[in-house]
Amino acid sequence: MTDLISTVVAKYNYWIYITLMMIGLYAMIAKNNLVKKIVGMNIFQTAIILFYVSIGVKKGATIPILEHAHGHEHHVVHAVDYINPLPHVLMLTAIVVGVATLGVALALAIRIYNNYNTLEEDEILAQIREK
Amino acid sequence: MNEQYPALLVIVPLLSALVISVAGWVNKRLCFPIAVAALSVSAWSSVGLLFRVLNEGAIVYKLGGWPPPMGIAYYIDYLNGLVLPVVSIVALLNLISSKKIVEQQFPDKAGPFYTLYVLMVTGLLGIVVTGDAFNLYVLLEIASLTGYGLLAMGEERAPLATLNYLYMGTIGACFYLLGIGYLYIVTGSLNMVDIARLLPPLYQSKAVLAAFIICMVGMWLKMAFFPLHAWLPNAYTYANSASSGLIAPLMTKVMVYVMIRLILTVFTPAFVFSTLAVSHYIVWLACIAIVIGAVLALKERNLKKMLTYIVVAEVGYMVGGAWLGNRAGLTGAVLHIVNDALMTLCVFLVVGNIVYKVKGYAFADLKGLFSKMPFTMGAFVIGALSIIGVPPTCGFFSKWYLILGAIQAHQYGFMVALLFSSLINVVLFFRVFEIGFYEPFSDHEGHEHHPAVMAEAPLTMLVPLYVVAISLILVGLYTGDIVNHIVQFVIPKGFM
Amino acid sequence: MRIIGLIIVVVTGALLIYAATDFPAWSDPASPASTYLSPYYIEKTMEETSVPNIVTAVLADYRGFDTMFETTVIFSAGVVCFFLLRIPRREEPEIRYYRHVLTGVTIQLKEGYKIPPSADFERIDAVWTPPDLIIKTGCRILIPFIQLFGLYVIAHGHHSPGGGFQGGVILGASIILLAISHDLRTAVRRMSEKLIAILCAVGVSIYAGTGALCLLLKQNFLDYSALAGVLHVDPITARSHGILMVEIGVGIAVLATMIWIYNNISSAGRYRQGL
Amino acid sequence: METITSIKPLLAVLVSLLIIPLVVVSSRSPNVRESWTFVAAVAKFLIVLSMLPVILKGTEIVYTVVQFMPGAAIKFRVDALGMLFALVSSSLWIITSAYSIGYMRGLKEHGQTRYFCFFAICLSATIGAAFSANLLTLYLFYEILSLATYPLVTHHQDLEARSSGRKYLLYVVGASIGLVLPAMLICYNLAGTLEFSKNGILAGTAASPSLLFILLFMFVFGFAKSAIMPMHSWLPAAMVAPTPVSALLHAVAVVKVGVFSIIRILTGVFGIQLLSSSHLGIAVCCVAAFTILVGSFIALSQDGLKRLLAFSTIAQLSYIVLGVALLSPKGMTGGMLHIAMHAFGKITLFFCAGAIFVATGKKNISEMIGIGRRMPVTMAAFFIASLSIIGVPPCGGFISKWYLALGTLQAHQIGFLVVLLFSSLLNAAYFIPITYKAFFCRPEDAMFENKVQEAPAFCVVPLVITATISVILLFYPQPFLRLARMMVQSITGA
Repeated sequence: MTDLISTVVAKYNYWIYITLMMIGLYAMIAKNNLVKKIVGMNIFQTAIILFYVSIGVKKGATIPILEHAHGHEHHVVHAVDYINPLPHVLMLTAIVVGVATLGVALALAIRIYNNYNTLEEDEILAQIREK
Repeated sequence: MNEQYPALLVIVPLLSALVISVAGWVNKRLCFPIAVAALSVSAWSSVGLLFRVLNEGAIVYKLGGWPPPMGIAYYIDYLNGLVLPVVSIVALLNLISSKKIVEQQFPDKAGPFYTLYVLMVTGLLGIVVTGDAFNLYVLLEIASLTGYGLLAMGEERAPLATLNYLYMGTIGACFYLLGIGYLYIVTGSLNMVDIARLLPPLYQSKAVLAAFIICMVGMWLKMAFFPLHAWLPNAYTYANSASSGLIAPLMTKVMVYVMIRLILTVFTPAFVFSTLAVSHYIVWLACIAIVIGAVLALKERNLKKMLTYIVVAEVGYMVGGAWLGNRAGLTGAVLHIVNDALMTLCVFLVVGNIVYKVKGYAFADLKGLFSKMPFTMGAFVIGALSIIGVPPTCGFFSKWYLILGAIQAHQYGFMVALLFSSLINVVLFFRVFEIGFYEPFSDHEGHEHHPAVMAEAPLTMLVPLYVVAISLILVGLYTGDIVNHIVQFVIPKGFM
Repeated sequence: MRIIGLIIVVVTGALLIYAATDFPAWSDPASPASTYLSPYYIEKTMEETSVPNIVTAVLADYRGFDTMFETTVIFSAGVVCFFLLRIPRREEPEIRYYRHVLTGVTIQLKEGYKIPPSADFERIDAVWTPPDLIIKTGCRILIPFIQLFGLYVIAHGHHSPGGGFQGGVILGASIILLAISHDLRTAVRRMSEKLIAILCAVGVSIYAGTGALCLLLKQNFLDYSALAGVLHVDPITARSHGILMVEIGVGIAVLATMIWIYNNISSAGRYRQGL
Repeated sequence: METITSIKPLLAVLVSLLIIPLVVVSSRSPNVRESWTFVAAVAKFLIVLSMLPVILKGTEIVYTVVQFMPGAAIKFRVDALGMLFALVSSSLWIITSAYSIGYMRGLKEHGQTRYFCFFAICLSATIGAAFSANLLTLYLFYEILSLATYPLVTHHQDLEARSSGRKYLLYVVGASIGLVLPAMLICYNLAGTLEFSKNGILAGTAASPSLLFILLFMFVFGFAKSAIMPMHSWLPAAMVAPTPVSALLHAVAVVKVGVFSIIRILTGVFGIQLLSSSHLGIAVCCVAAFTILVGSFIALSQDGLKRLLAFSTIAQLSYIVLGVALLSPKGMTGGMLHIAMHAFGKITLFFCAGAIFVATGKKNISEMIGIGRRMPVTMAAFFIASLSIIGVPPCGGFISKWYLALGTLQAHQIGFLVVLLFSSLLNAAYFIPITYKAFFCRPEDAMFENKVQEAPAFCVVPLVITATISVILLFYPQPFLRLARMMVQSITGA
């Protein structure tokens, strides 16, 4: 039992990201309002960003900016002192992608609103069926 | 310059897209020629690359000069060497055809349209050429975002259909990203070849299994593989024909390429077909995809939507072929990427011509088209025959390999599904031919001359169409060479 | 739909949880991710690129190609929003409203008439509401500092958290703040649509152009060490300078695109008053 | 067997395709357009003829166009059987072209350019099928032929044409994709090649008898152009086509390609050893015999002349299949010879039906009483040709029937001899009354308006020619008999 609890605690970052991601996914599938779906999509993407960033963490390490950089050329850099920079780099990209997708999604939502005067999916579908 | 082909392939369209976007503010008429020039360079480089691969074998191009896995590398072997020219040439042909459509439908926005078009091609080419799993994700997003923009410009229903596509596409891409994250967490690498090198001891790991499943589901979402296909028909149907002519032939095919790349290079067949041993189920799923696609297409009374369901069925062909897990099936799947891109382009160009002239694509709009637009319909017949799978068009030969693979793998269900879909395709296309050919009905015995008023599409639309139509036959006739010199080497040695 | 959603969520979640049991624990220094590539970056960045901020070095150099496309992603989002939303200016006659800036008097002109642009009159929409004076003034004071900070973030990306994206967003936010606190017309008067659109392309071009320059200098694409001859420095410092160049490009692109997206979305492509 | 490589087979196939652009370009001046068709027809015939001496010497002509994979290529091989078939169809194309001009112009049909174009494609495909060296090539030309015939069958573009066209496609294309294609692939998987060989490519493979049985019938029914029951009903439906189409395609080219394909399957894919050792030949014979009898019976009850001819064709095609499936040398000779004999006879009958239609607009037998007095030449030719189909001297049909009968005896299958003889009686029963009524019954007064005369010369001359050839073939059945014998010799090795 304690084993299980310690595993659960040791990996808490994964549980958080999974929960968030599923909240987002559920919103995207089940919500009726198009903007709520977009919000769900953003939560979904952010959960993945959280996942990646949490991979980079290293116990006892600091942010990946070298101390004593210029002027201390002979200073030895130990990898254990700095957290993994790669996930941060990747997530910078993912954030940008998220923003871009959000922008495009909102633009589409505006177009839809102009066409149908609503953003509720069932109302839009009803309007399409009427035509 | 020869050794810079991999970079030129992607960089030239990228820079040109930027130039086009500026040119759109200066002089709109400059946009189209720049776009054509850019894609011509891409096409030229991709063909050059293919010949280099044929002569020298796989090529690695280190971007930024950093050796992989530290930096990002382009990795070109026979598989993407074959797919690259297809992507660039299909894009180029459709671009030429789209000139008139843009002039007719949104002349004010020619600048952003061509910008997005060329960017999308950049993204697709980048996906195919890259050897880095994360770089693939970024390019995937470029191709997707620009694709959303292009598709949403269409009829009234286009934005909603595209928004649905955007939701699905984002989930798909995010799943892929998550899968890559899983691989990263267990291997620490992002380079495809490097991951493959590090993976074998981890084949039993749950994380690798989950990574594989997530990546596959993500790709299936993006390629509209049954039962994840629901977004595709509407999104492609309501879009303007210039965009659907680019996206319908290429997007799903490039995603199939990514799937095959993941199976062959990243996870390796040893893991996918031996350790997992789920290929039977996937092939059955593909059978269902083919049958459902065919049946849904049968239900449509609308040419473009019917074609989109055929695209769904064709995805089933390729996924099934790849998952048969034998040499013939995989050959068929790879060959079908090429062939299906060409045939889908052919029929969507036809739809473009029809929409350009008739302003509609419902069955009712097709009446008397054989006398109105005989050349367009002639090409349509060739494209349709290829989709049906009549020799000597190329569609026959990929079907040939797929069925052969099914027989060798004792997957007779897949064989039956393929034949069923061919038969349904006969019905589908001849129904369209009938409308174009018979209606409006002549009097009995048909001695009366129809007042056949020719209203054929302009030459800039017909020439690309005929290039594709003829290439359907030529590719069919040279199937033997393509298989012997290229596809054969795609499949790892020792693979049955 | 809810039940389907629930089923999908439960199945997916179960798969992810199942996989997570095989993952290394949080902040485990011995995890493959921390031991395979990252030590190389941490230990070699300084000697190979002369940039202390490892994230910047990896972002703009080792994986610079990713970042170029990342910039392209944001650029394409800008173009997509413009493509979808922008309603092209039509010369259709319409009723126009003008406000005399000094007196606050609003006048309505009949269809087809307009007042030539002048400092005395500003054009307004029918739904125009006067911006709050406190907010207006407060923002006006804040904006220069925001912009200065944005420039700092871009320039200091080599040594501290920051870089082109962050700085670009801050710069873009300053203009967006102007649009929110005043109205969109004011912001567009400061940065016209054409300028923004061209800046977007220019920003990405700086990045891709730097890469292409390396290619012309007989190195691989984005291999900044090729710039050493042009800049008259050693190849390692050239890399550092190359990173700065592309960061500036990224900054410009992000700045312009953020504004462009905001302008199009907030006014639904009409470029009137905005939010 | 000696072989030489020559591009001639490819030329023979391509020559009619090459004139299509010319036909399209000259669509505004019909005379020029039709002369192109003649040029192609004559050129094709001459090319085929120029290969004849080589073939008669016992040499085969081979030409590989393109190789797709080991054992599967587009490849031509001209052997005696292919030569026989090619000779028949290319020579009859010349005559049909002339007849088409008379018929189409006589009826002022629309879309004549389209008509001549697709006719040319059909002939290319027919010759291609005749010269195919392997199953893949055969399948290719078979499919092209199916599709190119569609616009001809549905030439009138009315509702009836549409429903007939649907039936045609359903049977012919549906069966070839649904049955032949998988069967071919299974063969390829078993044997690793699709090249026709003397002993059959399936001989010596690990196929179980039940699999062989299934494969054989997938082929026999899959090649639905041969109209073996129950795959026959497209043929009567296809009679909505203009008569020259019915004449050349549905009496000669298309249906014979079906039968020809089955012969290739029996002799080249399965091989007679395998067929006789596994008793599969008898099974095919039974199906063919059934088709012969039922086809003849249905023909008895038909009033539409073209429909009657269609059912007669269904029965006659099965003679060919029966003869070959008997697997006895005489029977096979008779079967192959019947390709030629039936072709000349049946095309004459169709020409006559068309000529009557052009001259009077009548389609039904009951309306043709006394027509022999108005159109004596046509009806005389009709009589001669029907004698040939029945199989009585002085017509060529007699020889092939004779060989077929001998073949049944040689194979010790008396039952099939009875079928043959009984069917001949039935043939007589439905053909003789037509002639009798045409000549010896007095027409009711209102039957024909004013003066009905013979059809235009372009219609009459061709049918006289073919009727004459039918007679000549009895006395001089060369080179067809020699070709058939050579083919049988090479298959049986006797």
